[in-house]
Amino acid sequence: MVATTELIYQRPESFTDVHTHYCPGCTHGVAHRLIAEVLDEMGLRENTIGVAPVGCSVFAYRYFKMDFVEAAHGRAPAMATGIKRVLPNNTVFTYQGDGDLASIGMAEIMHAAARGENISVIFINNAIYGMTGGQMAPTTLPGMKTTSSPLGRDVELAGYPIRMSEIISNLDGAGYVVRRSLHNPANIRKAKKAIRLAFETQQRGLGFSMVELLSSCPTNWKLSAQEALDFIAEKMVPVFPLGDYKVHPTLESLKV
Amino acid sequence: MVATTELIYQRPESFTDVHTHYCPGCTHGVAHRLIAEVLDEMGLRENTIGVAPVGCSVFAYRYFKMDFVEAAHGRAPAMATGIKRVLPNNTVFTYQGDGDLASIGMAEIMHAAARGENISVIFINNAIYGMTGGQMAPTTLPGMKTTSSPLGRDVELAGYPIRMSEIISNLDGAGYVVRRSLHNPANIRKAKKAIRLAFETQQRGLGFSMVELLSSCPTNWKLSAQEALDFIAEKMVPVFPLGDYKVHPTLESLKV
Amino acid sequence: MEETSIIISGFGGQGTLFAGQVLAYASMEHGLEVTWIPSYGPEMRGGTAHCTVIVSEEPIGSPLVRNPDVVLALNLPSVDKYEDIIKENGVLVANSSLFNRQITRQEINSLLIPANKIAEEIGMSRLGNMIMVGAMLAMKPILPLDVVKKSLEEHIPERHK
Amino acid sequence: MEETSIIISGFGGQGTLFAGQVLAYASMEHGLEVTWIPSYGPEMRGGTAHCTVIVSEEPIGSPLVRNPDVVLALNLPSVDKYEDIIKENGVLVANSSLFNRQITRQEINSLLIPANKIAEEIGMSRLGNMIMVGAMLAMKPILPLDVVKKSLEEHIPERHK
Amino acid sequence: MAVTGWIVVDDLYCKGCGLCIEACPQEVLVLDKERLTPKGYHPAKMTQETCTGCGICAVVCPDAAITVYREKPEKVARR
Amino acid sequence: MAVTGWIVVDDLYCKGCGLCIEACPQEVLVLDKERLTPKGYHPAKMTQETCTGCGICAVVCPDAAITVYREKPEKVARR
Amino acid sequence: MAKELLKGNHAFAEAAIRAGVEAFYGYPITPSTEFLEYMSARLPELGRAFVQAESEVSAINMVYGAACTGKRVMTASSSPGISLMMEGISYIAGTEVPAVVVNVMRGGPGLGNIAPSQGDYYQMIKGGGHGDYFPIVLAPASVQEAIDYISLAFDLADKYRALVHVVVDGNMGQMMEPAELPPLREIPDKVPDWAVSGAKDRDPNILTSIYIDPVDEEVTNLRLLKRWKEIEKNEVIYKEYEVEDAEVLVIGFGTAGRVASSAVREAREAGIKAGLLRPITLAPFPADRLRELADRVKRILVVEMNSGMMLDDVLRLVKGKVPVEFYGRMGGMTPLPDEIYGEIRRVAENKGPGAQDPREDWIPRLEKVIAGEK
Amino acid sequence: MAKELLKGNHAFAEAAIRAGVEAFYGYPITPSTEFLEYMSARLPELGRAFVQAESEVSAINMVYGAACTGKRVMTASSSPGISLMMEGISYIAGTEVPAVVVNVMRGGPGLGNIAPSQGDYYQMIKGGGHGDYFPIVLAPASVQEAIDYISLAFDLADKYRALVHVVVDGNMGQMMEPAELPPLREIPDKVPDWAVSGAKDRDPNILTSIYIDPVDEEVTNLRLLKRWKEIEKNEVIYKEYEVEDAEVLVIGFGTAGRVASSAVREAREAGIKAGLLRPITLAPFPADRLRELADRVKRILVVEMNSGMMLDDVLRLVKGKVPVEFYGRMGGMTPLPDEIYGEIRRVAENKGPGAQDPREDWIPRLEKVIAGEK
Ligand SMILES: Cc1ncc(C[n+]2csc(CCOP(=O)(O)OP(=O)(O)O)c2C)c(N)n1
Ligand SMILES: Cc1ncc(C[n+]2csc(CCOP(=O)(O)OP(=O)(O)O)c2C)c(N)n1
Ligand code: SF4
Ligand code: SF4
Ligand code: SF4
Ligand code: SF4
Repeated sequence: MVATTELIYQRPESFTDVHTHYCPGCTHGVAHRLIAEVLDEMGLRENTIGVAPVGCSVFAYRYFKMDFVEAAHGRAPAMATGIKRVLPNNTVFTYQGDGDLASIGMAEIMHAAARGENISVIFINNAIYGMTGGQMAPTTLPGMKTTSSPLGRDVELAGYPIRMSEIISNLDGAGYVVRRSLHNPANIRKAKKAIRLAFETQQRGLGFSMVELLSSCPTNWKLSAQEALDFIAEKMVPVFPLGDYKVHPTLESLKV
Repeated sequence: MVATTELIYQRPESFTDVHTHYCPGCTHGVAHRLIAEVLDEMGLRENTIGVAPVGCSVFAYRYFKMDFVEAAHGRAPAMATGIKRVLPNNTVFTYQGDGDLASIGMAEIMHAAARGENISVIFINNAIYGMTGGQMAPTTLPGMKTTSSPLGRDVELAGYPIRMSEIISNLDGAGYVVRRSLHNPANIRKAKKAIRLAFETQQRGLGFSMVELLSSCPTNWKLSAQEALDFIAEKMVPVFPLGDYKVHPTLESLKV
Repeated sequence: MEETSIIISGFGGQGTLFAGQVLAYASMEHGLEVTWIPSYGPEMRGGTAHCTVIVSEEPIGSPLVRNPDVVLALNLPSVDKYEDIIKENGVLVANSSLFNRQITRQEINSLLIPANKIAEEIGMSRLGNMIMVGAMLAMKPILPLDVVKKSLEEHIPERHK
Repeated sequence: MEETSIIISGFGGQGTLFAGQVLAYASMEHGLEVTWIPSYGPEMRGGTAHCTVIVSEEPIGSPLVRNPDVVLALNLPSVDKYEDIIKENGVLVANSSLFNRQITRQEINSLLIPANKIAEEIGMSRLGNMIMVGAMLAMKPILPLDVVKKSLEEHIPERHK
Repeated sequence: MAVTGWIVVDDLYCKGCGLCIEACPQEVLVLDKERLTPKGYHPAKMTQETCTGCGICAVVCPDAAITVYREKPEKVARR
Repeated sequence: MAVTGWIVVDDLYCKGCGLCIEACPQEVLVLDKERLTPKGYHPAKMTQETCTGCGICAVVCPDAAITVYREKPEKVARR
Repeated sequence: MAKELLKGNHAFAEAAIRAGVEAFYGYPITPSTEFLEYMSARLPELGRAFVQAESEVSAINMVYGAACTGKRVMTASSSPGISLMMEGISYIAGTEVPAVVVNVMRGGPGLGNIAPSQGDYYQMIKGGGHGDYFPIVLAPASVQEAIDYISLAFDLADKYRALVHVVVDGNMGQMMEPAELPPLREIPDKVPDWAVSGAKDRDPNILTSIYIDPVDEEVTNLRLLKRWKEIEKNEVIYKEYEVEDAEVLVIGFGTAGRVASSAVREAREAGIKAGLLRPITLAPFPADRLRELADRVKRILVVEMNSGMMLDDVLRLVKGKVPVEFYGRMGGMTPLPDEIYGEIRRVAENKGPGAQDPREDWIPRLEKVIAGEK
Repeated sequence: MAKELLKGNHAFAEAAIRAGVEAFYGYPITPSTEFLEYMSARLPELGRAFVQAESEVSAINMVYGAACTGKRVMTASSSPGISLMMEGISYIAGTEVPAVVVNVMRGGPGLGNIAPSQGDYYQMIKGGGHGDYFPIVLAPASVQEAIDYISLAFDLADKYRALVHVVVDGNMGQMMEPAELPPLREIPDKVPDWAVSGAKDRDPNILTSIYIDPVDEEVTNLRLLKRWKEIEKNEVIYKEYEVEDAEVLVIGFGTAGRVASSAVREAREAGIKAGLLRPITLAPFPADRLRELADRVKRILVVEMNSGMMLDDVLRLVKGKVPVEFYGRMGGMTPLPDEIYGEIRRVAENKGPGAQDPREDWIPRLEKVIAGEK
């Protein structure tokens, strides 16, 4: 009897060979990996144009082996619209944090969805502003301490967390809007499937697609990488329920 | 037997003696009147600060006998926030059109609601940009002809109408969010009651309040004043269902 | 012929801007330099609308003028507004259908015509503005009538035919 | 004493910025002019953090310097980066716990000390940075040791006590 | 005896949009084609005595141009 | 005979975050305290032979630092 | 083609279409709205991209996106809308992608009014956005010029991967004049090698304005600056009237310059040796030409529809060689020929040294004018 | 009070609090974020208003609102964030309400980087917003100066119902220096008569920037301009070092000016007659003082952390009386004393006429410097 060696997993094609600047254990990296894997599987790398945000993922373009542009803070959906309208046959996606998408970029994301722009949005919800050093985000949990809510978010003064997936699912232009989490293997697998469906939505011209991903920020949460994942499971999921908020009928039939 | 004369209705105290610049039959005027009547009844005129938008109601401050500021296009909720936070005991309201509130001002209205700002918003939805001469609004009906959708709004290219009340009711900071219409006496009476409740919400510090009013634009719809009211009833109400989208429990008990 | 400046003024619905455009088209057809500039802004503001037309053989510098050579006043507010600023020996054509007062300035050539009435009589109630233009040309023949007629026919909106 | 410029450099977690602040506080207490300026920006970028401290008897112009009088290098990258730019006859104190190479420049006064090791020995593993400061002061007594000690005690974060 | 009422339309505000005319359940209102307001509109006016003073015209008027009165019978108080 | 697998951790990418270690159902991973990567981290490494090649470590790795292999028994095809 | 009677905003829009614009992203605002309205009708029928954005902030970022694809793209707005574009404009400049922005200027500051103005000169020329960048700024003065220079704007944008502003005032956007449109240009189907289009059979293209290491940013700033110096050498455009023997040199751009030409003609008829320099490229400014003229003329009169903005550039270049005077109208007022003629007469007779800041003498004069018009 | 060792951004924020700021509305951005963070902790405990707005657009409009109540209000941001505020800033100026805006400048254009820069000079001084308005601009160069001038900023804002910008670069925001804070001021409870507060026992107050009739807008523009002329007369502030007998006059503001002071000292030690003029009010610019000095010195060297912006104002005022040279670092680079000292030496020896545009000689010199630093 001979034995053959099977390659179970290797680094995706759509990645460059660059060491990322993300903090150890930050699940921005997982989100990146899933996007790269999906684009590999769909064979879209050479057709794709990514739009990087301003946020910790500002350098995303260093890590993906594909054309990329760098948007102004919050404006990625507008920039993606500008691109997609003149290059309708390209795959265009934005990658945005919660400050970028839900705070300064609220108008742009809402209207991109309302217009039914055929773009895919990967929305990283880590309940905080990572890049600038841990200020409050619109998604920050009530009572959560940040550098701009030092006593914990006081909902009376600073308001309540915004649930973007629920809100955007109200817009008729949206074809696929779901929330997933990156805190363990099972959820990571579900997240990947969702990202696949988002790009399938775009491929089929079914309108705007967004995958909201609950993601960790060990550094600004001041937790270890693993503790941060537990924080997602225990603290974030209850406030941001995982689930499908809008799924275009055509997609339901789809097997991926 | 003698008879006494009873005064059934007269022009509200909170109005100035100025002839408005609105087109004949435009229900901006009705909305103005209802606000003035409510402020009269609640005795709030001397305590109120209004925030006028950029839109046909840009000159609202000429018609209300109270302190007023004029906001930048879409930013009335931010301006109102700035005022209310330093004058918490004053009554602060914004008056905004659909271009102002739902298009350029999307981020500001969403976040004012999310923060639960104790302000009241009167939102005039007339499905069009009046002041600038009849361009498409986010609320323009599918297929509706405007000067920037000359062949009728093509939802594939220009997207779908945005239903703000439904969307804002998703925000935990919102205390009172309803949609009413100004197309006939019965609905006008309901609208007034809603405006009253919006200000009651603010008085009681129950958070953000908004009354969306379906309103006419005979000029840019190119209809007579009465035809325009019929257009609201027949064409707009089906797309923008009237109703209560969020009512703070404390208000339900309230008798006005 | 040297530069002639014309202001046409009236209520929103009276077709003042269109009348000016007809003159502008005609001037162009006739090989003259011309500029047309409206009072702009949200129509809904109501009140009077006016436009300034400058016709000349040379390139036109300013499209605006302080003291016009000619004024077509389609309503009373327009007469009130422009009577005093018309150039010496200038022309004022006023629509007497909408008011009844005398023109006070003597040294200008003024003409009162019941434009609405005439227009209704000839069954073209919407063309009061053109009646005024015709009258003006009679007094100050800056353009051949037929050229203006032609440009009217070419540019009049379907719904008015 | 004329102006002395000090750069303290190391990995993010090594307390380089704090060490500089302790010097700055001490200088102020001692009645000297002082500026402290960090390399700033999102910590998460990782890599080395450094700060520049300038101590002087006169008002300080530039808070930045090209060729520092003194460098405290808490890790190898810092030694590599600064060894060459130290001023002639300047001082280099390097933390030999994190590397083992020689200092090549001869005309500067260099001192290699196993700061981490020493710190652990005296049971204050977090204070390797201060060990370096102490060593520096021994070589270049710009401030009395007790003044620095005092400012350390006053400003050290609770959790480090 | 039937309650009777009447309205006063203020020329300063009325724009002759006609909404009150459409709304009036008694159909007692018309636009006064004889008169022009200072702003150049034909204002609304009452034509008959059958106004009940219900105030619906005032409810729909965009320009708060209407004041509504009603006459109410009443016993004379005894000395 | 049990299917066996193994992984290769790329020093260029690994940041020693330890998530793979927590995730591995076989608990065959640890951080290599002896070694530092060029970026100055202690990388993950395998300690035992009981890796099943399930790939879970790779699923959780934020830095795509892990390559997973599995050995599969197989009949020799007859001539 | 024959001349047609064209409305400014419509003509500008059609000119852009003829020049091969493939996308227009904008938001309505008086007095530039007809520009957007025209595009909303024409572009879809040509199969090109039109989006009425939710705001000017969004519009300029859509432009930014399309600019990264190397396609010809533009927006048009008016003063307050342009202010909202400042961040995006700075990004476009920093990323070195070509784009054309039309500003139909109105009275300001703030909401101001919708009347014609030139009060955005600083904003458009000096860079209202953050950081060191250098937009090319064209200021046509007739519908025909606007048609011609909007085409040029796209060529310059592509040639230098630069941001090009076309500034006109409300008069220009609203007026009708006979003008001739160029034929519809072929849209080139080759993509510039720097543009994003999908990294097929080539390395990825990255377009960004971030240079986190100051050393790299400085190199970028230097590249932009040197490119600008090139532009200053190559692209200056201006029109002159009667400057040969002029003693009084009038300088004005756009409508102000055009109205001034009537006044200069009148002055010449009255025997005053007046001449006009009308810059068409406000940036790069016709600096060399102005320096030459400053050596020849006796006095300079700057005429603007603002409080004296181009005036600063003139003062910087004239270096006190001759007295510089100023006449401006503000807030949406357009100066009329007789006003400027009066100023020319006054300047021709004035032998005084001229104030350190010419606006100091002008303020009381303007106050008189305003009182007179009341 | 005794001196404390204070971090720039924290000191600025505390200074504003001591000066009686009643509301801070802002949005995080490096390198000004600590300003907001500090306010988020301090203001609520004082019962004053703090809101982290959803964006800078919203933040400036919140400031606009609070400014209309006559209370002291401010925001702080950095370059890209400031660009987003341009519309709101123009509205504030047009409505004539007092407000203070702090810009901790970083490298640009676009996203650029977070390193210290002075590349927003044009934007802050010439008005990056639309229309004719005139902000007061203060440029402190030490933590102590920043503390002092932030208090002054509020006083000037109230005195003139004006917009006051305080510009510093990233260095200033991040550095620590010993400095003394003033005592906490009483907050006056009387409301200015123009402010909105509810129309009780008085006619309504209306605050707006719309003047739909150009005649009214022009009167407003004139009022703003005349007020500005007042400010130019009354509020100029600058610092000087060794200018008495100076032959080489160095001009720089903020960090560049401060670094230059070291270089000037060095030059003096080397026997070069160098002096420094450091404007603290960039607007109003110390024009008269510069004109005087220009009559005395032999040569001028302008030093900035940008591509030569204040340089234009210097050239305009010097009017070619003496050659003006330029040395700048860009993109987040801070010039060091030895560089500037080298420039002073060079300038002291240079007898040439100086280029029309001093930047032309500078570009190749900078290229050498960059090459050398590599
Ligand atoms: C106009 C503007 N405002 C503010 C900033 C500063 N800034 C950069 S990233 C960021 C927020 C980042 O948070 P998030 O979007 O949640 O992404 P994360 O870093 O958490 O991944 C901010 C406020 C900026 N670059 N531009
Ligand atoms: C920044 C900016 N962009 C655009 C405009 C032009 N503008 C004025 S009002 C308006 C929209 C008005 O429509 P809406 O808000 O629906 O109010 P309405 O006039 O219909 O009552 C626009 C686009 C402006 N004044 N400022
Ligand atoms: S700061 Fe937070 S979000 Fe940013 S890279 Fe580090 S862990 Fe990830
Ligand atoms: S344009 Fe429309 S919205 Fe505006 S006043 Fe006229 S009818 Fe009313
Ligand atoms: S998860 Fe990846 S990065 Fe983290 S320790 Fe394991 S291999 Fe290294
Ligand atoms: S493949 Fe499975 S068993 Fe092997 S190391 Fe990874 S997680 Fe553990």
